[in-house]
Amino acid sequence: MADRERLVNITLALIVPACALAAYGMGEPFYVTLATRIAILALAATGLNLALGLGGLVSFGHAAFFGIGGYVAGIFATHAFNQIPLLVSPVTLMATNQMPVIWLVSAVVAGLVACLIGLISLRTSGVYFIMITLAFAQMIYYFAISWPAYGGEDGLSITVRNGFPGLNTLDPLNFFLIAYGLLLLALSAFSQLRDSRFGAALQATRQNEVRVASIGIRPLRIRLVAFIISGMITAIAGALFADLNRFVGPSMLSWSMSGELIVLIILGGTGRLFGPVAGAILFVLFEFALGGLTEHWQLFLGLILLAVVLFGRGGLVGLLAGKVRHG
Amino acid sequence: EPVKIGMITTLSGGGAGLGIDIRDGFLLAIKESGNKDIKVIVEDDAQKPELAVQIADKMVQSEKVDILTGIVWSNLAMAVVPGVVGQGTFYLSTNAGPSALAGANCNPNYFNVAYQNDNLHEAMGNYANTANYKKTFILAPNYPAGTDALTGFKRFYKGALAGELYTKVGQTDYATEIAQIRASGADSVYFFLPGGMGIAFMKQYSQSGISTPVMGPGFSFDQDVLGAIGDAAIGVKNSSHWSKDLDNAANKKYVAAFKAEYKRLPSLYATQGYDTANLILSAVAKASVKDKDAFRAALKEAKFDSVRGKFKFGNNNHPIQDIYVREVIKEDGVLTNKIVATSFTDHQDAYAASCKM
Amino acid sequence: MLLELAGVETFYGASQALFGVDLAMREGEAVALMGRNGMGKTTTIRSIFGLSPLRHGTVRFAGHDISSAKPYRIARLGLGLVPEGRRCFPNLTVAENLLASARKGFWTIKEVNALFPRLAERSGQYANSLSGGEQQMLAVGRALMTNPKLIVLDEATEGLAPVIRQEIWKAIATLKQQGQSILVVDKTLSELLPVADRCFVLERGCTVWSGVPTELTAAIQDRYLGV
Amino acid sequence: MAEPILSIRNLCKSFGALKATDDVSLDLHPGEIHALIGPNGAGKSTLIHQIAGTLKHNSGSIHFMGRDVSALGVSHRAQLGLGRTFQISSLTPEFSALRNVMLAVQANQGSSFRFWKPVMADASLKDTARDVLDRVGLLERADIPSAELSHGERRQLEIAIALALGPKAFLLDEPMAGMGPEGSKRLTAFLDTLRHEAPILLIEHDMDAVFALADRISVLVYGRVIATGSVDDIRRNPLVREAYLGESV
Amino acid sequence: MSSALLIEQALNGLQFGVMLFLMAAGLTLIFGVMGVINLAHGSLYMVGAFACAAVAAYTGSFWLGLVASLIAAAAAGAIVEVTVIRRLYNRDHLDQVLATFALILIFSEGTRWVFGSFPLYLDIPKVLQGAISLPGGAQYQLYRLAIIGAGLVVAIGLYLLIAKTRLGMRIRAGESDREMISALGVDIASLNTIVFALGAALAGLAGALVGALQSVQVGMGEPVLILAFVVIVIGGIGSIKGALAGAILVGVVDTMGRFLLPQLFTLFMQPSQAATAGAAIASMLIYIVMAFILAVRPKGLFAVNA
Ligand SMILES: Nc1ncnc2c1ncn2[C@@H]1O[C@H](COP(=O)(O)OP(=O)(O)OP(=O)(O)O)[C@@H](O)[C@H]1O
Ligand SMILES: Nc1ncnc2c1ncn2[C@@H]1O[C@H](COP(=O)(O)OP(=O)(O)OP(=O)(O)O)[C@@H](O)[C@H]1O
Ligand SMILES: [Mg+2]
Ligand SMILES: [Mg+2]
Repeated sequence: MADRERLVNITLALIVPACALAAYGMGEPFYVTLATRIAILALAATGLNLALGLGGLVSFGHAAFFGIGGYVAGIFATHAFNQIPLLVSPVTLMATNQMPVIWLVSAVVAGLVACLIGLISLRTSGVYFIMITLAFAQMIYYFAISWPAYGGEDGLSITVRNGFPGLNTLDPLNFFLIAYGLLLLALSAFSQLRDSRFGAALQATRQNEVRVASIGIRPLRIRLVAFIISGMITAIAGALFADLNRFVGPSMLSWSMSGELIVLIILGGTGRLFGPVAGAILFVLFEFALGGLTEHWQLFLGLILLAVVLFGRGGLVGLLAGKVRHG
Repeated sequence: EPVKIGMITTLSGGGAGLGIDIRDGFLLAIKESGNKDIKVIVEDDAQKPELAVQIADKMVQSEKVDILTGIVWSNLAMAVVPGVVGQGTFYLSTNAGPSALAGANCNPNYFNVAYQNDNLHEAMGNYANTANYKKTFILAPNYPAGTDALTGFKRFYKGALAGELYTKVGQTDYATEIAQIRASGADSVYFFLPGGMGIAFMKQYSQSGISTPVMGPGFSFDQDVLGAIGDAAIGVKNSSHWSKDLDNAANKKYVAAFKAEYKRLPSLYATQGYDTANLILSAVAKASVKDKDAFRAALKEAKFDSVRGKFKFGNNNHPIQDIYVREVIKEDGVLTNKIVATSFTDHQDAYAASCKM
Repeated sequence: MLLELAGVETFYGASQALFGVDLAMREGEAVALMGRNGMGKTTTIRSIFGLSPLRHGTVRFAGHDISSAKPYRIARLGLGLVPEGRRCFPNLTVAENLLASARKGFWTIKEVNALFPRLAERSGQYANSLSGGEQQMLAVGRALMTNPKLIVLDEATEGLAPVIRQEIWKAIATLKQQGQSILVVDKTLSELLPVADRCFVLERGCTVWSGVPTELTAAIQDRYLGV
Repeated sequence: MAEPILSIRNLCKSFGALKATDDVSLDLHPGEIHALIGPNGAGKSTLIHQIAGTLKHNSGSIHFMGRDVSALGVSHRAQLGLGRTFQISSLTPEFSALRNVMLAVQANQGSSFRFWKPVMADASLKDTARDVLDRVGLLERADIPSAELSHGERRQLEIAIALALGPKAFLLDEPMAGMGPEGSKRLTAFLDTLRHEAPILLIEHDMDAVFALADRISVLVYGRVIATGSVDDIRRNPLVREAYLGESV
Repeated sequence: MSSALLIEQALNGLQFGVMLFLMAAGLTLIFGVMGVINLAHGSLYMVGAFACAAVAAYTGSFWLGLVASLIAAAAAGAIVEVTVIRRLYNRDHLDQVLATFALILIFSEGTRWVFGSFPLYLDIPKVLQGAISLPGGAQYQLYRLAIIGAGLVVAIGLYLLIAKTRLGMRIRAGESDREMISALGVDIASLNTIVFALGAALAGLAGALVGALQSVQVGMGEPVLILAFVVIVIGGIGSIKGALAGAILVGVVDTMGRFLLPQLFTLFMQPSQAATAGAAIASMLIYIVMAFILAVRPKGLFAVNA
């Protein structure tokens, strides 16, 4: 079983860059962009998978972190482009358009926000948790819509994609490699974390919180740390997503974005290492392939998703690799 | 070599009616022209900016379209247009006219064939003076197009405001706002609530027992929504740069053809689609789309039979056009509009001056 | 025969738990099902009720083949279950737990309250706030309220105080006298054997011994029950 | 006598009008098994919940190893060395028996905030856990997910988890429940040796086990301790016979 | 600001609350009591509104439309339960999320396919048109009063059904342990279909009633969905009382927030800035309230024992 899952994972890991390289070779930059989109969404969902898949924390508000990352990228890019300092008092702070700095800032801001949201939300559980995370995301969403400084509902255009030392981010392949590299990093961190002591405690907390507390592990701390890490990863994905689209807007913060991230995970296989990757591939391809066919493409997308839930237990990875055995 | 046009518009979800009208108007013009060298690719953006960007990338990079067009919503336009025109592709707006693209960020490859977002509201502000309103209550959703709308209205309106309200985007219940209107002692109401918001507002307003007259931009009283509002809309004044009863040959032919083709009356969105297609056709006849400078000049000339009568571009590639005041009437059992006044002639938007082009 | 199992084999997913269980009992009998931990007693009961459908073999009850019937149909034929681990409905009050699945017959809330006065005192309390023993009483009462032809008790005295346990065994004896058929799994042989008319012993998912209690020699007990 | 490890004074807890714990005081000394018996609903489990911290008491005090633990949370008390089992098994269902125990060993060793090293490659966890499973006789079933264990096996796993915590005191809520005759016998013998590792507060309805093991017995009825004493005292106490033991013993 | 206006706004808040309850009522049943996360609730609401509008347009009678909305939504609900939901009871809640998310797409596009892309016309029935004068000089719309009535009837009916009937007990029992209740002889599968259809019918009813006040269009269900979840969660999942209380709280807070916040902000801001800033906070307000309530009472106002 485990070997089969490994095989599926390796295939999934190779298929995306292989397609991207092939497309690049054939002079079809758009397909490289599509692969980049897959990698970025998979990265965002990998972040969520940590909270949702391992920790059972069904956050319906991860768009908040995704959007925060996006806005950090957007705001930095705008300020850097227009040479307007981010802050004038107490110190003058110039913006940079270097991605690593932007990622760091995204992660830190999202981490702080996640810490705040988590401290309040994690007192609840189950559906209440779903809804309270949604509530926080909605607050940020409405704030972004009605906050005129950075475009409100219209969002913020990124005139020139942010840069990365030594690479030309305007080149689709270079940008893809950045996104994919980050995805691989996140996946290996996810896998390491899942098998670690922390991962064991996190997964146990999902299954039986009282039991975990009774052996002397504080469930709240475990969950909070997981939630924060999760939000940080998703935020980095958000920064990349904004750079990919050269645009960030409140729709990145909307509840349907949160929903889409959840859907990606379930589609691919909840809690599975490569679930988000499989989910992102499926979702983006469906959306892309169906969109051109008929104006009623969403109907067919719905039917396909439905078929996947009904007949493919455990998402795509579950379908290919079978049930998980928990060591 | 055929001219490739990519159309990104909203064909699914709640806002689909607008996109469908744009598409239908556009395709009607192409069909009428009989020009076989034009290839139009239509895709649905589902009113999501990210999806619109993805489709735009595909059309530009993979399908190698020469011209993009079709977007309904300002926020989608803001996401798509800067990138597209930056890559040297032409973008012709069939509806959205955000101020950001009219002023400092104007671009020679970006043409707006519809209006600048403030225009219709400005026209209504101007009309409110003519109608001698002294105390108007104004409301709009709390987002950029909403604040632009009220700013536009106030730019020309000379009376006092009985109140100014910003509602929640997507709000469906307006009892609170209506109560405030009642209490304010306003002599008129101006609202900008696009789509379902406006329908809900009008239905509820008409049931509230208030008789204060209502005004709105054409969006809220056009063919796509009038049926849903029902008789409550009769008599309402609204502004538009086009009307079904505009007296010119092109318009008569267009209205009849649209009715024959689609079994319904055209809306202003359909009209914008139709005019955009005709503009492109006129330019294609004059210059090759591959010769960007020549083609751009041909577009800018705007020598085509606009159903609006006269049409020309200002320095910022936004229209200079007449804006009318219409009144909702019932004609042969169908709700529609007739022109009752002209608010502006040769009106240009307020941002043109800051466009360095 | 009231209940008859022949060659029952049951799986949990891919792992087999029963390898051939045979059991037969007549109306009015009290039958004990015995075996060590993990030998398949609960699984046998789940198979009877259709909760863990069998893959091979047959189960017949009161003249019907119920091998592949739906649980609720099986129950309506007159089978009442007191499950292992109580499984009271936590979000229902005591009275609601009793009423939810009640069917017409001798047993009513009044009778159950008479049998377990403790439940009468707790009638409006949610089941998840009951003590373990109270939940156990509730589970027995709930099964009785369906007025079954055959009541099946899976470790129904687990966690009960000795006095109550004696009450339950007395109740079982009374039920039996009234002609109620009973299938019971229990760990305390000293209490179980006096009421049982017949015993079946399971070992690794198979019926390995059956007979009347007096034949259950020390040797057999030692071998299969570890006493 | 030595200082008690666990000392409860005048503990009270009510649920609405119901006094589930009514002025209870009791001690647990090193090396002893202190049995707590009483009718169903007497408040035994409620008492354990309050000691472990899953329920907050209304008044009174709980001292553990000389320290007032009243204000501490569940996990904090567990870290100090309170090892408890649940009356109704409470396990991590997807984890195998082994991983259930490994988690307890991990908690006992201290940090759960280690993000890198895989637990399954961690011999210090695995070997200790296997030893513990062996002690309760569950080693054979180590790799079965706990949801798939039979009821009796789950009860054994409960005890294994408490053991793995290496606690300073055990709080065992009906450990014999669900065990067959063989299991009960073995467990009785096992607890007999366990008391030397840490004292045990033992709730049990299995009187054979209680009488065989207990150094002292407290009897709880309607939340009150009505008697405390040696096995013989309790056996002879007419009140206890009426309220709890019945005619059986 | 006159006190009459304040009273009218309070009444508006109450009315909006009851309307929210009506929209959430079906969800309370399906989600709160049966424990199924049904994201397609808004779609059933839309189905009701479209059925009502279509039949009302065809027959000229709003009331026939109302009947049609009940039938159409109940039928849609029953079909959904039998073909989709039934297979998911024993699965992770997340599978229900994905499946019902898919259903939203199917319902929305299916409806658009059948009815086209333009909003439909649905008006208030003749007898309920117009406003009546309330003591104190305020005017109040008759139809809104009727909605309050309908909401309260539904609330009481649901409460009795869930709390007092055998059916209600079985539904709740099935939510906590399906296997056990069926082993006790209850045909929980059919029962769930019935309950699901009933919940759907309530959604359809709300769609029709509220549709007459709003725009009947594709996508009208989605905002309702979120609001309905908010209402139920604030009240405490599974509690009818809680849902009603939650709905009224949300209704009053939202209404008063929209009304008062911009005025409050004028105290220290320029009017037009105050208008937008006030509106911004007002649009976040119910979420702020929800987060606050859940932070203090993690299981909602009327937490049901579970
Ligand atoms: N849900 C399950 N999934 C997989 N295997 C299971 C499951 N439940 C029980 N088993 C296995 O089936 C076998 C028989 O279990 P069963 O519960 O029937 O035993 P039992 O005789 O009732 O034991 P006990 O006396 O401990 O209750 C055991 O090996 C157990 O591990
Ligand atoms: N949350 C609660 N709300 C109301 N009453 C409760 C609650 N928890 C427990 N009780 C009541 O408190 C009493 C004591 O319960 P407890 O579980 O401590 O009993 P016990 O002595 O362990 O009984 P048993 O031997 O049956 O397990 C019971 O009557 C029970 O119904
Ligand atoms: Mg068993
Ligand atoms: Mg107890």
